[in-house]
Amino acid sequence: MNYLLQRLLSAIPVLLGITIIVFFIISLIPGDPATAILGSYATPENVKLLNEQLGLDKGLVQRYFIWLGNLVQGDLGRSFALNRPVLDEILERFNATLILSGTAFILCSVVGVLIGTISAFKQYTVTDKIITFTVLTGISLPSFFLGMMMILLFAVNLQWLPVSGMYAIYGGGDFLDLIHHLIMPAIALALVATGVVARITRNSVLEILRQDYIRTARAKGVREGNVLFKHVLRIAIVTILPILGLQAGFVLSGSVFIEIVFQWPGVGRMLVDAILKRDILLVQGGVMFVAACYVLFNIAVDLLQRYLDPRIK
Amino acid sequence: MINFLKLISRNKLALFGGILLVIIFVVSFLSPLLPLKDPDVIKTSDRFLLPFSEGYLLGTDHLGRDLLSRLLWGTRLSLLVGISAALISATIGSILGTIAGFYGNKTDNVIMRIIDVLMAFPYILLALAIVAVLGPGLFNAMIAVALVNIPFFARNIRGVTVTIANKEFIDAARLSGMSNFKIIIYEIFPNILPVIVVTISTTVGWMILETAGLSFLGLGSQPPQADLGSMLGEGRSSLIVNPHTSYVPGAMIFLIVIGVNLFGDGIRDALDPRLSKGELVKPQPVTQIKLNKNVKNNSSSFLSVQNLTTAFEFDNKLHLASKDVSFDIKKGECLGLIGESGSGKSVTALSITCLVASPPGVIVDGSVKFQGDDILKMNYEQIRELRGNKISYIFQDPLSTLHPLIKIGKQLEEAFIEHNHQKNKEATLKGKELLKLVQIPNIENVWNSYPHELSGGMRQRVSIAMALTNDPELIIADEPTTALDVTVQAQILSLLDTLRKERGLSVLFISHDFGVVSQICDRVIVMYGGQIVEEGKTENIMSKPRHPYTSQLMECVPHIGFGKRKLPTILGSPPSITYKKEIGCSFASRCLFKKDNCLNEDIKIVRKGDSEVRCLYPHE
Amino acid sequence: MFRHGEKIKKLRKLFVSLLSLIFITGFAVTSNAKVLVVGQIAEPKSLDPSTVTAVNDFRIVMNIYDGLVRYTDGKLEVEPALAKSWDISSDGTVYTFNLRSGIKFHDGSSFNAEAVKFNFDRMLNKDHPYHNTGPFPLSFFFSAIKSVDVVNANTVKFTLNEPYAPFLSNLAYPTGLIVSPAGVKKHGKDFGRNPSGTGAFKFKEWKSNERVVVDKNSGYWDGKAGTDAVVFRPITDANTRVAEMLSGGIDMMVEVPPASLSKFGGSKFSIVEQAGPHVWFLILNAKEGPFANKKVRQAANYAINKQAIVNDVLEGTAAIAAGPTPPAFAWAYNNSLQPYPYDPAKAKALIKEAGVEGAKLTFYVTEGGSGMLDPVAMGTAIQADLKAVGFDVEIKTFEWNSFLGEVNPGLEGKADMAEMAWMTNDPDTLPFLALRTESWPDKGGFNSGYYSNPKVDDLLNRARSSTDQAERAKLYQEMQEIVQEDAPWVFVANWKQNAVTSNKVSNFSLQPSFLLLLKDVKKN
Amino acid sequence: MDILSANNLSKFYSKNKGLFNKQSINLRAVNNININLKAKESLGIVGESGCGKSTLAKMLAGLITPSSGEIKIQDKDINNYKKYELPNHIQYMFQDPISSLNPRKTIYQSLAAPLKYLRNLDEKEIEKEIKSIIKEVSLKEEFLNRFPHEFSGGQAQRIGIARVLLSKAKIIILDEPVSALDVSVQSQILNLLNDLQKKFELSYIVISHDLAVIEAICDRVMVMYFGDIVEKSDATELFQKPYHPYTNLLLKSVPKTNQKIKIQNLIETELPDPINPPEGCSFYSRCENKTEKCKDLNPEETIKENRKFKCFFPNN
Repeated sequence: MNYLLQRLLSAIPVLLGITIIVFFIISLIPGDPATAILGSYATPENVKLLNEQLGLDKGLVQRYFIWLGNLVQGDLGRSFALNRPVLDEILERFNATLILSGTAFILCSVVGVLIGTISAFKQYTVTDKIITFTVLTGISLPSFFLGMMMILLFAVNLQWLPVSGMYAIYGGGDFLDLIHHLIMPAIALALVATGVVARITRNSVLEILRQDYIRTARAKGVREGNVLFKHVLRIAIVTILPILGLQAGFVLSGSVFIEIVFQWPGVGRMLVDAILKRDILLVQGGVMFVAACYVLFNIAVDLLQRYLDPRIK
Repeated sequence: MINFLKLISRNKLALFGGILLVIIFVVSFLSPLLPLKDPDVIKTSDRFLLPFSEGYLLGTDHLGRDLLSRLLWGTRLSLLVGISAALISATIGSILGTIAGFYGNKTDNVIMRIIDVLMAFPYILLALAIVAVLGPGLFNAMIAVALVNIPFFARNIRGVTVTIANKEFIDAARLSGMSNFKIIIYEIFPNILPVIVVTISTTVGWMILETAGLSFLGLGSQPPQADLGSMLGEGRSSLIVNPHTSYVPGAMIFLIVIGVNLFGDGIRDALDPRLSKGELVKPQPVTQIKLNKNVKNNSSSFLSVQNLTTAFEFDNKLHLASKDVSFDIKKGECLGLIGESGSGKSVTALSITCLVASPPGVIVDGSVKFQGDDILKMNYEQIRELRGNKISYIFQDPLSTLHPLIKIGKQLEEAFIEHNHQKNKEATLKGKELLKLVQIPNIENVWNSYPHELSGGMRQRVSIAMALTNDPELIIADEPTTALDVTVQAQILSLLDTLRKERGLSVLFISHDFGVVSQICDRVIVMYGGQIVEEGKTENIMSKPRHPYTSQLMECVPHIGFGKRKLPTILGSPPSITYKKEIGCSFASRCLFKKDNCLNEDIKIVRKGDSEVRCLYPHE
Repeated sequence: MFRHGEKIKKLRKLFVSLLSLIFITGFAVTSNAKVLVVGQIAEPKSLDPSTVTAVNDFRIVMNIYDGLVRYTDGKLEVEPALAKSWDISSDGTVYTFNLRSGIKFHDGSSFNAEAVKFNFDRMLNKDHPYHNTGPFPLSFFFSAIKSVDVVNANTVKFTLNEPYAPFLSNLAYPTGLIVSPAGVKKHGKDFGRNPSGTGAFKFKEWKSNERVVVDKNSGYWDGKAGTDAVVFRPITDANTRVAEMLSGGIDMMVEVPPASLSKFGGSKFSIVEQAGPHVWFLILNAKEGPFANKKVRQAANYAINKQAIVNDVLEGTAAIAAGPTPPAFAWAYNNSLQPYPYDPAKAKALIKEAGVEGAKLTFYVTEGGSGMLDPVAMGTAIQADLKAVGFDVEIKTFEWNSFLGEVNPGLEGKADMAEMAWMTNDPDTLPFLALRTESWPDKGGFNSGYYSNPKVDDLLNRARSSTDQAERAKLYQEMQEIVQEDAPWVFVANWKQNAVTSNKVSNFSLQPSFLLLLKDVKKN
Repeated sequence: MDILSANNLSKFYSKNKGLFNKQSINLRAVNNININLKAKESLGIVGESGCGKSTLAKMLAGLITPSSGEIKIQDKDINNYKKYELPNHIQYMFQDPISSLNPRKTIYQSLAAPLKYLRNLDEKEIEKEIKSIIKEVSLKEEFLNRFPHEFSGGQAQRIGIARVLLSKAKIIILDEPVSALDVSVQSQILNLLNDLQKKFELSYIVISHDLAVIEAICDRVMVMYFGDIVEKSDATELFQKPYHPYTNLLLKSVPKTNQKIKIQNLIETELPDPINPPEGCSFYSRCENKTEKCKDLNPEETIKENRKFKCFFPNN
């Protein structure tokens, strides 16, 4: 409990650092939000007027602290470009990102660990070689390219799966419909991470198999299946957990591309647009949200690891 | 360097990756010299020609430009960008990581917090923002990709640096008068360099993908310049109608990245010392058995080991670890196996139930008859039934031989459940009974503890209890007290001795310590260089060693009560395991009584007085 | 070991059945006959018509709201809508509209003269209590309005500062659509997310990045809509949009990428085309650099192979532009105008004459934007053409909004040329905002290339205040000739907008106004 | 005169109890120890694992900063030495001979470091010195261009000794100098150390858990238990006549080749909790001679018959 609090508190400077970096980098981007709001008809005069209205004529540091003050009160401000409270927009989209990245993450963890373990346990067999090759292929393809290819094959040519979106426009909306829409983007997103996890799992399982306690288990006459599931996997998961924490970040980042290709209504595409439109408050809010999730997730991973590995205390 | 190339080429996939990369590199870097069309010349009437069209080997793109030419020029650019980005982030990341890892404390804290911040930021958005600030263009995209990857390198290198900074040779360097800066440059850097190289080799592919991703978002190279990412981006707008414009750059990215990955794996493997030691090969549940000849073993002893020869196979050469080892153990007897490191004593002990890690272990000869059946002729299931059941083991360091993440209780129950097909309840009862037997106080507490929560002595008692689970008939104890303090050692030895006598167990006791062996063994075997050199009753050997090795070794063990003095020694050091066939006495080079014919032929073991000795000139 | 094997077999079975389950549900998705799904190019910014500027947003709001007037089907002429009729004072400064009665907004409130006044006051009057629901970037369309007065519940009077010819046309533009005052009062700044108008469809839901759904307005004054509902799906990626169209995920898409048109040739789809008032051009920096010389500007017009761009790069979805005014404004277009021919030799000669051979040029290109067609490919082709006549052109690409941020303040000191495209509702708008001396960027206009010709200024000012169309036409035609000769721009293309519909969709046509009207569309 | 002396030397490892608990936990490693070493003397420190002997050794060598107390070398506080001057006076030899050599440097490179940085010799002198010292430790010159992993433990330990000697320091701390070596090699190294001590007039502090090793090489012995010195004595006397019950237990526990195992009483073998050290004698729970007094009072150093120990009820 104490540890949890400590970890949560230690996340604050990290989050603060993120806000500073986001705020100042975005402010350095040439052009301004007023141009984006006014569109093609933005005259320099109107732009100046609007910037004043939006409070953008104030100093950078001053604006940052105003924002920070509001944040503490739970107010993320209003998006310039969407003319809508940032929090509303993020909450509406974040759900979708969470579903996509979450599924991809679970997919990459479960499948990655599983095939990595199988691959190690069947080292140098045909199974091992097939897995190794598949994994290599997976980590060598850009996810967006893969996504495009999948659309072409499964959606356009074979018409097995829907091209894009999260729910069917009509009739859908239930869980199966979601799964149906999720298959391609989740797989495209998970593939690289799965490959990475599988490779690392394979290596660490091989290393674990050399450990003295595995010899002890074998000397006790433990069946190989149990050696694998009770002894090897236990340790493997503990060693792979931090890697999984890192992969969560990669998956979250990769979802930007996937959301674009599959028109997934998530936060990634929104943030890309927001950065390009210099919608500072939306970027700030969105990135804070994503980063906070990542940080929280990693705290959860840490806690899980402490739970699984009693040696850490 | 040549060695390194050899190591890489041993791995066929890495070789394939390397060749693939070399071809791509050579062709793309020669593209200015090749008879290619100008990659930027537009001929809109020839747009979207398919591959193998006349004059266009790979077809044309949406403006009628030659795809082959653009592909090669683009590859050149993408490779340059990917490699430069990797080098930039490796340099900065490694410097940060090394500083954080070496100095630790506050420096570490500050740097790592910053790294945390950068890592929590979805990298692609960070890259996007950086490009937006710097303006579009391939160079800026490269800078952005390099920057966002710095945290990755810094984290990796920091981890390695921390490990190295805690090594003793760093303290040694400090004692040699080196300043921190010099230590980082001369001591740490050479050791992290391989890690940096490996990380670079595995990330170049990733960087190329990332730059392609930025180009995909339209922030990469500026027209008409071609790089693989922007080609893919351009091709994508006509993906459905003219997929070849996407396939061509897509396939090239795939080939480069797969080449980099395969080759990177090769480099990693070649630089990883564990691989050459076979540490990343899965050990089989049973040692590989490749018997050369059928050893006759008519012994009716409880355990009879005949001509047991176990080798380690490296580079297709057999390094013999134990040679022609033969001995019997009677029911209820405690046999000591004594020898220095590399004498083959542990290998012999593990070979009895085929527990030598394989690869590299191979049992090449011999017979191990246990209660009339030859273990070396059994299948895996039969051997498994013996292990932990009729024959059980106690190993040296209980911290590494007990599973660190499983509670003591669970580990104790396991052997019972595996062999009796009974449920947890009986197993728990049995386990607790055993803990009582090995005189563990506070059983409930220990039952729910993890190994690291117990002291060394406690852990070793747990190991003993575990070995006793299924009422074994033979216990093989491999240096069970070596890692313990003397006071604890005395207790463990006493416990083992009591249990053995109470239960009529046979024990094979392996040790390097004459004192320990003589305290509990009935009979002693002395091993040297993989062979048995002397065997006999404990008191006979202790009082009257026949083999020069035994006698010299006993002399140079320091005993208490003789004060500060010059100690008797044996010249040289024990032989290491090699694949070379050596004739004659393996101790001859260190022997004080060596004669010319000692090296002429292999020496047989012969009876001398109460003992058996492998020596032409044993002590009288 | 054996038991373990069995376990694996069982798992495999489970996995296979799970997979098949997922795929079977996939085939079960069939489209609902009465709902039309439209593939949009982007997420709308807002559904408050007064605040939006993008054609993409117009396509939705046109179906939710009505204006006082509207464009006649298939033409750029104005006809009555919420106003039954109107009178214009002889000096052209007072417009009096007679409104239809009994019309209700979707939220149940009544449409009347007060509502009209509310709408324009909100946009134009800085002190209006709901002015803060803006900004209203296109309010300058109505900057000529001095006051809006309620005569009675069904009569409203607009008083202008001066005669302003495009006024009615501007009223028909989306910026002139009438929103529900009750809705604005209720939702304030969030009205754009909770729109309420009088249109043929009423707003139902908006899920970010997923869809905007509008339902049939069964009480619509001008007949009921042909479909029960329309779903607008934002699909930013053109490729995905095409894939959705091919796989039946959407019934209709607009702005079809030229390269993929050939995929829609079969009987399953039909392609709809319509030329509109669009012009795609290059702004040339007439203030400094090589293009300060008229000869060099003309040379650029000769050097660029517009034929190749229009026929190949754009696959025939556009025609060569001859001058600043698109032919879609038929009454104002100068038919005698001939486009600059593709003549690199002549271009070279002119360049030589001007003594700027081998000049280095900076060319601003955007990645995409409203009406920009295929800007990167077109820019690359132009770059190659200019290279052929000896110019060394460096392209800088920008995302649309950054691009506007760079170009609108003027090219001086930054670039020699920039891509641009305009879609307007009146022949006045583009030249008035982008060719006059008074519309240089520092004076609040869009003349980013600093073109200046007093003759043109005069012609435009006169045309704007005339209420006689024949006279206006004459003035515009003269202006076109002068501008073509002066070549402040490279005139490249006039777009024929296109759309693809599935064969289930009928009774659909595109409007020259570029607006998307879906009321009469049926889906079988 | 003492060449090295340490007074009231302590080392605590502190750790905050928690985020909101400013009170910190002190892990006791070394507690208030006094040591003195005379020139040309070898002093042994013996104790079981976890008793703090390695921490003590590293503090003396300047590798760990003490929590309190002072260390003087040649009567000068070590804090008053210039930054890289200390290694000229005191050196430390590591337990694991291989891991104390940089795996990526040749032996020559490793040996050259102290000459270059501590003694500022030029290349020629360095080569000369290395060649001569390599003979002293009975290694061949051809070894110089090899890497550490090519050596056996015994050879590597000779290299370690050579490096220590090259610094010209007179005080050498030997941390478990032979425990990683095979029995047949142990005695070679011990003899070498004895010879070198005479030849170069060195002073040794030898740390070991092995009483026999200590006896073979040391003039004086200190027995350490739970961060404290419980007995100090001349080596010969100590091994013949241990006063402290702990010393006695250690001696008794050493297995001897000429006797069978005795049944041991299962008395407590655990060390006390270093976070909560006991009030009284830290050896109380394992002691054969304990009384109630020992539980509450920590014995001070007592001198009896020229022997120093911390016990109320000594043996003999």
